[in-house]
Amino acid sequence: MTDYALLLIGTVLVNNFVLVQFLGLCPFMGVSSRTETAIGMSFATTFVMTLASLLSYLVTTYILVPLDLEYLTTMSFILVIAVVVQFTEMVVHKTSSSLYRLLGIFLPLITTNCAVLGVALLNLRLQHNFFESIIYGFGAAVGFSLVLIMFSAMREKLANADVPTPFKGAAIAMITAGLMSLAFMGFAGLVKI
Amino acid sequence: MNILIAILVLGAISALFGALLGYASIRFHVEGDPIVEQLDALLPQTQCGQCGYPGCKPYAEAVANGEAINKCAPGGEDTIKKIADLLGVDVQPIDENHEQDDSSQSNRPKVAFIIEEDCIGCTKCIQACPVDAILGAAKQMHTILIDECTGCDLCVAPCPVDCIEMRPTAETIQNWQWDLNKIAVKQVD
Amino acid sequence: MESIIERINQGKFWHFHGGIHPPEQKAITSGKPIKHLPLPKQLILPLQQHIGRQGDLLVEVGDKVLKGQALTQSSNPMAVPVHAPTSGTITAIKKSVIAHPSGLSELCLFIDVDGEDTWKKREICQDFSKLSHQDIIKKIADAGIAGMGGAGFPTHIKVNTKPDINFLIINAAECEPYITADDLLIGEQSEAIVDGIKILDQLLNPAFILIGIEGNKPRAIKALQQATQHNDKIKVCVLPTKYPSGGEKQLIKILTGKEVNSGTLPIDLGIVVQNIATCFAISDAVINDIPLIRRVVTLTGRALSKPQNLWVLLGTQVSYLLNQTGFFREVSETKSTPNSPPPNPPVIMGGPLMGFSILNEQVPIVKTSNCILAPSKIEMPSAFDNYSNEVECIRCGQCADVCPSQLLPQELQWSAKAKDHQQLIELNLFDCIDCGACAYVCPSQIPLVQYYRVAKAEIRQQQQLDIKAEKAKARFEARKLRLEQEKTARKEKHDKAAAARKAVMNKKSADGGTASSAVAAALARVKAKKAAKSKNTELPVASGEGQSDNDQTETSPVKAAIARAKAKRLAQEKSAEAPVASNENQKNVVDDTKARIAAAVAKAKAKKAQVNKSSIEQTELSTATKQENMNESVQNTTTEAEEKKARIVLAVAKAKAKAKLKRMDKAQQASTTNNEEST
Amino acid sequence: MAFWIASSPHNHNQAETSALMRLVIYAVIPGICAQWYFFGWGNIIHIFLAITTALFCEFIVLSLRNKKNIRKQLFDGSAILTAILLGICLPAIAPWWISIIGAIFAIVIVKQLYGGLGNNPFNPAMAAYVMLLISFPLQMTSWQPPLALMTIDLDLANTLSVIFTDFTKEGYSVEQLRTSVDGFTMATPLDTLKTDIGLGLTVFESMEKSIFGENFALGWEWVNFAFLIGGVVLIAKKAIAWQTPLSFLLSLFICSFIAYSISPDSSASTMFHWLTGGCMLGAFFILTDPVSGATSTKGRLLVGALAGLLVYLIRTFGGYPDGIAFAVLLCNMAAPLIDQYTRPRTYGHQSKKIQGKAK
Repeated sequence: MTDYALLLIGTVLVNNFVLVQFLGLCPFMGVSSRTETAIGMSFATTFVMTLASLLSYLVTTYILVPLDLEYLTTMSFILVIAVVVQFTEMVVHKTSSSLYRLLGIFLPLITTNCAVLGVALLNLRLQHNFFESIIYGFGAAVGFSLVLIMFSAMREKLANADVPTPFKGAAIAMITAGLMSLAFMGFAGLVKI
Repeated sequence: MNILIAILVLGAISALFGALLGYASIRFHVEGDPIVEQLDALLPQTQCGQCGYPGCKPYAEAVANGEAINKCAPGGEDTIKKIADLLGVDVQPIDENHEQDDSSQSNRPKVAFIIEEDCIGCTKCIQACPVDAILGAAKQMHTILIDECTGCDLCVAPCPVDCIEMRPTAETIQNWQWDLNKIAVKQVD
Repeated sequence: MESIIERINQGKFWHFHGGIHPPEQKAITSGKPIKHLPLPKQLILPLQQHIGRQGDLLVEVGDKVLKGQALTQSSNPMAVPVHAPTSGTITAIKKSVIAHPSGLSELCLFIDVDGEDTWKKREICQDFSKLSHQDIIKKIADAGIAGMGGAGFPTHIKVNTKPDINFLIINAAECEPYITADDLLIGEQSEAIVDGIKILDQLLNPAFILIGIEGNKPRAIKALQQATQHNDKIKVCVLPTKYPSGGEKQLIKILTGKEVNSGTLPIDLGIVVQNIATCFAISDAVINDIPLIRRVVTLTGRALSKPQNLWVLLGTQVSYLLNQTGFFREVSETKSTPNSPPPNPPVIMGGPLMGFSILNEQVPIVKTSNCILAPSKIEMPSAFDNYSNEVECIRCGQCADVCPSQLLPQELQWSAKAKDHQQLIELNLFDCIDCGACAYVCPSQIPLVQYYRVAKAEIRQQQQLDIKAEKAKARFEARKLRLEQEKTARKEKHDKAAAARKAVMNKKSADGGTASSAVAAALARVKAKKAAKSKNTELPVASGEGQSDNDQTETSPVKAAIARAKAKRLAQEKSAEAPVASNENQKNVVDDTKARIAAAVAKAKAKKAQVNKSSIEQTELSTATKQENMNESVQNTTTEAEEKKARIVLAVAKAKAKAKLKRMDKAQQASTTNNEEST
Repeated sequence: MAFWIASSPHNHNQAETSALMRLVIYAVIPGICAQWYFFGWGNIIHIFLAITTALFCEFIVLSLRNKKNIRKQLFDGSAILTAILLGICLPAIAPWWISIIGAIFAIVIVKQLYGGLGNNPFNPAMAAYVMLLISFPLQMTSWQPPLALMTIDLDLANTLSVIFTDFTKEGYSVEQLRTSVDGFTMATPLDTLKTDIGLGLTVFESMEKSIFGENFALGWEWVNFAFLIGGVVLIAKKAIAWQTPLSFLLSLFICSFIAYSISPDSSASTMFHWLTGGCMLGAFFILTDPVSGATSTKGRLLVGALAGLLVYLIRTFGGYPDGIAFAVLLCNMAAPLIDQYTRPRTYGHQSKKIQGKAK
């Protein structure tokens, strides 16, 4: 049990996908201009990442490995992720059309979010078992969401700041992300994995 | 043989997922596109047609179908920003062809004004007005319902005797914008 | 409720969040009695001195008026009349600078004072307890009483309310620094004030009457306690001194512990708040039949050599008051740099925290002016700065600590600078009471209140525009529907005509041109004509529908004009030719007469049109302002069923717009009355 | 006669931001004095270097941006305060370029790129410190022992020499300087304790070492105490909000108390946590930075508590001996979000529902 808790903390804070492993930067920059959108994106990504890591574990363990088809891993993972994203998109469209509009292109782009594929592949490489895979996927998503939401709140304030013209917009957002990354290095060594 | 298995497996997985998605698309089917209504609500409803569409609603429909968002001159930057927010696209500067000439120093909204001595009662402006804000009949002098006028400019061109002008509305204590600097300037003179 | 009274009896009160303790400076004027001034030479009376609408004029230039004579009247309940403060002659009715921060001009009556101060006929009422509610309310309304604390809400509306009132709160807090007008009024007129309160008691019949007064006015408190000692219902509540405890909402919170919900009025809690000076005006009006024509104004500040409270007639110009109290313009020292003019001294109407600086000395005193403050540079340096000392906000949060509405001023200014209206509304900008506490404490010296005011004005304007857009949309849709219907109607007509023609043709070809066919053809033609005619008559003249049908007639003025022009040109040509070609005289004469006849005919035609036009135009204009008429005319063109549909569409749109307008009005009303602040 | 038009309120309490900053600078002086007394001239030299660099950078940026009234902005005290805080945090015998790079980073990138005073989301001094710690771990951890434990006399001239040339006048290196009387290379008490616990020693055994002095940490305890006094003065003068330091110290106290009562052998005492490292400095001078912190009362309490927890976690489990700087940055990150969800209830608004960004 402690192991799982540590794994979760480790994934959320110490090896944060965005700020430490630098995965999933595209949506991190893209949908962080408003908190509302960021929260929506967080939920969608959490759902996708957890489900994708679970499904990809199942696909690997019960289909690819027994059939000796490991070389199809990436391909099948992409398939899995694409399906989960498509599914999520439909659900979001049905349940909240305003969120669907706000997320816009970024919702289908979760498919190409490297964090999602990263989770699936890292699960494989770190030889996580079924529960560990789920926790790892969930933790990565929670870490992503945490950082994304905090970042969006900061950016909302930054939107009105007197930033020098050349640094307006994405530039200052990148600098902010860099400073956040600095801060997250404080968690280094917190959990030894 | 291996290849065959691989193809079969991938095919099976794909078929499974495809079926799942197919079911989902029926289960979570969404009717219609409410975006037009939302867009329409953002537009200033002057019905001026400066965007090249016969009114605000048609333009909203066009935008929803991919028309450029920067063609609404009366709405200006503000409206463009709101539309961009709604659609999640970048803000564009207002289209030059649709820009309003802001040569007059006053930023107060304008309404049409009929110079009554000159009006010959031709009703041409009445036909042009998109919101029925001009009152009058053939051979009768026309008048503007100031409260209803959207300042769209459409009645100016058709007038054969050029008796319609766009005039800024008067500043009153009700609509005063707390511009203290302006007073200070006025007072130094 | 008993527990509230219990607490009050024990001298315990609630607290509101925040508040500040600026230097009081009340001692400048509190020691001296209220002085009566000689009559000024001229009075300027703005027609509107309160929130609501201005009344219709009852007088004209040149009229002699008597003291206390009503000068305006209106059937609109939100309008209160103004009265002549003394006898004299109306010399002008024109726009003049009024007491408003904008320094804009509004319609004012100019009265030349004759110095005789002749009263109109008055009916003094000895025993007001015999008067009916309606009589009292009428007296209050006719006396032109509007809240004298700040916002100037018509009093007769406030007191004409549903029966179960828990608390009548009399606001005597006067929390703004410098102002002592209420303080001295209470000290000198406590009996009359208590009479006024009794009148209100009779009207409203509240469970309790609480007089809220700050502890820094010992003499006024004593006078009130003496005057109310035989009345158990009235409780004099001595409050700790803190700005802005005189704000309506804040006072309610202090005295009763209740909060007025945002967007609602105190009356919803069963509470009515009246200013103490208003109570005096009520007693004056009901008992002595003196309309609201004078008030106590505090003339104070270190730039005055004789600061004092004065009885001032409404309409007195500030210059007169400043002269009476020895205003001296401070000589600006070395400060005047070449690019900035020497700073003019500020003169503030109202207190230092919520008052506004006036544009020039012509500004008249109105019903809501309680103080004229002329500070010296030493006591109020920030009022003299002609540049802003504003630096960036460091989010120290001191503003949030003092905000009596518990807003977040620092976030508000951040959003106000970014013009993020959505966010401003979410941060409850409209609960701001403009008290100025945040700007008073701001170490970055940001004019926070100014930012909020601008933002509020912008948001209000935006809301107006939204309503207008909604209306425009409805009208546009209605117009589209109408045009559509006209089009189908025309098409139908054409089809019918075509069918008839076809039928005739068919018959003709079949019968080989018999007489009956000719008759049928004629009949058909008549029918078609009739249809066209009825269509025409159906079209009213009001708005320009069916112009295409009327094209023929419409163009006649143009034709006339063209004819006239032609005739003119002909005549000109003629006169130019005349001396040269004498042999053509004969012919020319013929031409001349022809042209002259044509011109005359054209002129006559034009004249006829003119007369016609103007007569119809008059009937037109009277109805023009009513949108309903417009709609009716629109509906006339449609057939029964469609008419119904269009009417429904229109009605829905109208109702929507109206509802929104109403909501806005209400909110605005609420916010303005809440801003009423007794000081 | 026309009058001057101004917006109400016409009166002002005449407070100024620069006065506020000056007060904070005065309040930090006792701490600097204590530092000087126990650790020598090093920090004062670094403070001086950092101030010069900071003012220079600020001037350059403001000129480049064509700001009006540069003089006023330059001396509003904010840049000087940032430089002082950075100088205090640095190891006394770190090389000169450390404070210069730190000051440049703090002023140019963390402060001015965001638009200058009032706009920066991160505390400039702490961001610079973290940047230095990550980029130059060796220099940033070369702490000297308190003067009392040093074998070499570290006077002003020697300190200058070490900072600018890496060697004393006599030719001792930084490494040699760091060797104490009993022959060990010294680290901060927090560092020592962490290493010892890692080696399996109990807290009591570790605390025997000379660096801990008689109470908690030789020198450090007095430095912290001096900062505490300065902070209390600031709170009394209402220059800083009391909520953040209080909740921070309480949170740190509670965390360490729980750990201490569970296993006293492997956890330092609560007082040790309070009086070592940059605890008091962080509590009263850095976390209270209003620009990058939360603004509402509840928000401040929350930020303080979060910082306390983070400091404890990083000190006890993390890879760095002291976590103040990281905790501050992490709290800066969370502050806007916390602000959004801790807005106070406005007068006349009944429900205390969270006023998020719901449209």
